[in-house]
Amino acid sequence: MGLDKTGIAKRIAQELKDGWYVNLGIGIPTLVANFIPEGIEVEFQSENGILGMGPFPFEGEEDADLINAGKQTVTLNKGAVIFDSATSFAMIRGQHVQLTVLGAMEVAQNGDIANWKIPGRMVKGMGGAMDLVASAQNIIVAMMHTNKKGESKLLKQCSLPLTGVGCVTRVVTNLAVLEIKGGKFHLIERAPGVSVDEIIAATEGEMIVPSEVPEMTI
Amino acid sequence: MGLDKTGIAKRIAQELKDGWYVNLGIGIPTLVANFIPEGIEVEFQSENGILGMGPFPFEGEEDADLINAGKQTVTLNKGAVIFDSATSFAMIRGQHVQLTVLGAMEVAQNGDIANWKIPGRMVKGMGGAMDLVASAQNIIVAMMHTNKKGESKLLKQCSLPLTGVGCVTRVVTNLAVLEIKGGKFHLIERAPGVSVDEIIAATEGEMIVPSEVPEMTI
Amino acid sequence: MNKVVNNVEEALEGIQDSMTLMLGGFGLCGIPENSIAQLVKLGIKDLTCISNNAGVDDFGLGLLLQKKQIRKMISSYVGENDEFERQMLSGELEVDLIPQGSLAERCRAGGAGIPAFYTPAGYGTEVAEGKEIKDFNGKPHILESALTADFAFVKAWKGDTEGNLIFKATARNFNPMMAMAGKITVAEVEELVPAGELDPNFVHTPGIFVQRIFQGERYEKRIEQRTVRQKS
Amino acid sequence: MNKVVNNVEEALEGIQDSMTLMLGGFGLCGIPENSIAQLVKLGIKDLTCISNNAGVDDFGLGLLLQKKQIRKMISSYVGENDEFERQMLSGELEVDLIPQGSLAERCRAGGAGIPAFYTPAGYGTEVAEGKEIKDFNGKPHILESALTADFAFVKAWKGDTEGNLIFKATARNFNPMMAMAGKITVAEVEELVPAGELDPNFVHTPGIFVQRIFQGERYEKRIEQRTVRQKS
Repeated sequence: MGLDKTGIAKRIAQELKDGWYVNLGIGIPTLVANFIPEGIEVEFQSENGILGMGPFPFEGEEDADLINAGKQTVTLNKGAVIFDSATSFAMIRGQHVQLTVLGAMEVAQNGDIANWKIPGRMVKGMGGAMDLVASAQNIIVAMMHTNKKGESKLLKQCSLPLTGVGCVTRVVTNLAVLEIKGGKFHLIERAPGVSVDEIIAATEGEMIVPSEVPEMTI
Repeated sequence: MGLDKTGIAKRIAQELKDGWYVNLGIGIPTLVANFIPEGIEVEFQSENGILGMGPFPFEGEEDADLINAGKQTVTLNKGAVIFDSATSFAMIRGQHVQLTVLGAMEVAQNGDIANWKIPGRMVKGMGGAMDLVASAQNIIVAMMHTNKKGESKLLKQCSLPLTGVGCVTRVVTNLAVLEIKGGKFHLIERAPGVSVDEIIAATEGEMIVPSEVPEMTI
Repeated sequence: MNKVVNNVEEALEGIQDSMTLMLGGFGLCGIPENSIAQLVKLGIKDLTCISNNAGVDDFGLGLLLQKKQIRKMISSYVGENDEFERQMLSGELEVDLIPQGSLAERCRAGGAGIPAFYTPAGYGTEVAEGKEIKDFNGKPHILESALTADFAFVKAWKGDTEGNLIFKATARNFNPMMAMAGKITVAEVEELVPAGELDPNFVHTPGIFVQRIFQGERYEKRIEQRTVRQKS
Repeated sequence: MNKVVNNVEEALEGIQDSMTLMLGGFGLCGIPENSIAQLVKLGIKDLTCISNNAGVDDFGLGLLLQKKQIRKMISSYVGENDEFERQMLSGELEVDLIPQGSLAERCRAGGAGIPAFYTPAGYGTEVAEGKEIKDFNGKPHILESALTADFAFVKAWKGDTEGNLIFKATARNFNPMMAMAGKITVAEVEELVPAGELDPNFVHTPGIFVQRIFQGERYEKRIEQRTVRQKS
């Protein structure tokens, strides 16, 4: 129902602004790089030490010494720069990166996010996610609106251990675009073919629904 | 009476140990670099961003972009390296520099040092001195035993505003070498031709004097 | 100031059970392969290892995990490793997970003589438990402490006899900070050059942070996620 | 991400009276000569200037002091400047003296989102007055806060259109940290090159820290202490 992962990435790409430095998390966020709007220049930061990350290398040109934060082989764009991990997080913590896009298991109506740990399951670690969400001014979460059991991932309150508090500014799901402010979700747009009622049914947290909810243009 | 400035520098040079990184302050300490004992390798750190600082350049080869912490034109030795001020003081604060040699206006028997400010007079600032004395494991003060009025500079307690507390490990003056431990000066050596009584007369702070005080060999 | 040792055996002299080690690298990129191999060979155990990741089952720190040499891992992300998961869930292995930026900064702080600093990362999460909280500009921050190690193992592209290092591309990652924070820092390099060959303006890690340096015998440089595109 | 402005006038657009500025340089080495000249020309006043030194009477920040444009200096060492001394002793000029290492680290912290950190420097001196004290490993440390600025002016050797910078020799000094800590960081360079000309491995200041860049018209690079030796 609604958008697929690529659709979510395309919609998030519309949020990019000219001149922004952007950090894309693993999964759906990574796809955003493929849909930068015409006439806009953004640069991608990879927290293992790249600014100006380029596309995957051509076959046979992979360099084991040049990977992104997802451990994938990548390339550098013209004007790119390499730095160490302390400098990388100085950029992030110092709010020099204008936008962070990342996935989540749960988002609460106050902007809390949970995306690193499920009690009783193997914990892989938070990586750079806690630094990113604690620091960025704009944090967009890219995720499916509901989990595999059909339960809402947009909640009154997160049930899982938190990654960050009150930090998420927008959520783009397969069903909708939502803004978070004043402790509530605000429905901004609905995915093509998805009704407001379907979004309401899939959202556990409090959500302000305007009388007119435009459909996304992807 | 006793040693001249060059003599003090020569005596301090005997304290150098192979493999040490050393920071030399302005004045007498700078002269120490000219008297490195044979068979010993040390490297000089200049806190404006040099490790492996070399001698002054030949006339006509000065480079305005290559100066030391005293703002003098210098050169680089083979294997030298340049870094920024934060990295420079990371080295100092992190105790990677084994020895600091600096001048002082007063030293107290507990190791306190005053060398940056005289109330009522123009204050030029502490520069890197407070970082250096707060961090280094070995701090040797190079100074005259008495001031221009003939008053002792080795005191029970400093009268001037402090640069650091309980940090000085050795003092080399025109008259003597003294160690500081247990809250007292300990007379280690006397300058050639200087009597123990002369040193006692010129020292206001408590000083332990052994029965036999060897004369320095310069 | 010659820091060169003849081989990896000399480089690891003095290392003992129960020590705390730092190991550079991000994933399998820029890891000290030769030092890790020697740690396995020496069989020292009860180690506390500070490393952003924990390798994969059969490479990197995974090799030490297979031999049960590690008692505790301090990392930001430890996926991609079945043996790690088994030891962690069984309680054989203690794990301290730290936000990646805090890990990097804590290593730098350890090397820079800064015993603690405030960061917003982890506030309101279990990472903040037991830590001091303080507001700055209306935003809560947590006090994080410095990390140091008995031995730090870093891997560089080139190094000179003075211990000056340069890294290649993203193989830099945690190596420069860990070099700062080791009581004894061992640098292994792909190419060891005489002092004076590296441009003093473009050294990443000044030799003062390195106590021992050697040229590694062999670098496998395994790629974890080989992603490519086709020439159109 | 093109950061190039056409000239120093454009580079300083938006600057106003009473702002806090950072200026790179150590002594007269690596100072933003063109930006300082423009500050004098604009005649803005009541400035708070964060700079390790205060120039000499007729060069560097001394030029702003002559015109009485500075209300407060935050520095580690302010010797070699008669007009500075006169204004300071008469009370016209407020002066905040900071240990050099703390100054460098406070600028870095400002750029790195670290609001405060502990350092041993200045403990037991007047620098510690009014600051929090805490013992770490039995040694007292003082809590120092981050510094930031409305504008940071830095001077580099080469820079590219993306704002990436490299510095020459000891003209690096405070420039990289101040570049990080400016809300608007203006970089003036001796040579401006197209993106892609600088080796990505050897950039000192990543362009993300720089908002505006231009090639300076003229560099005097005055030497404060010309010390030489004779060829024997």
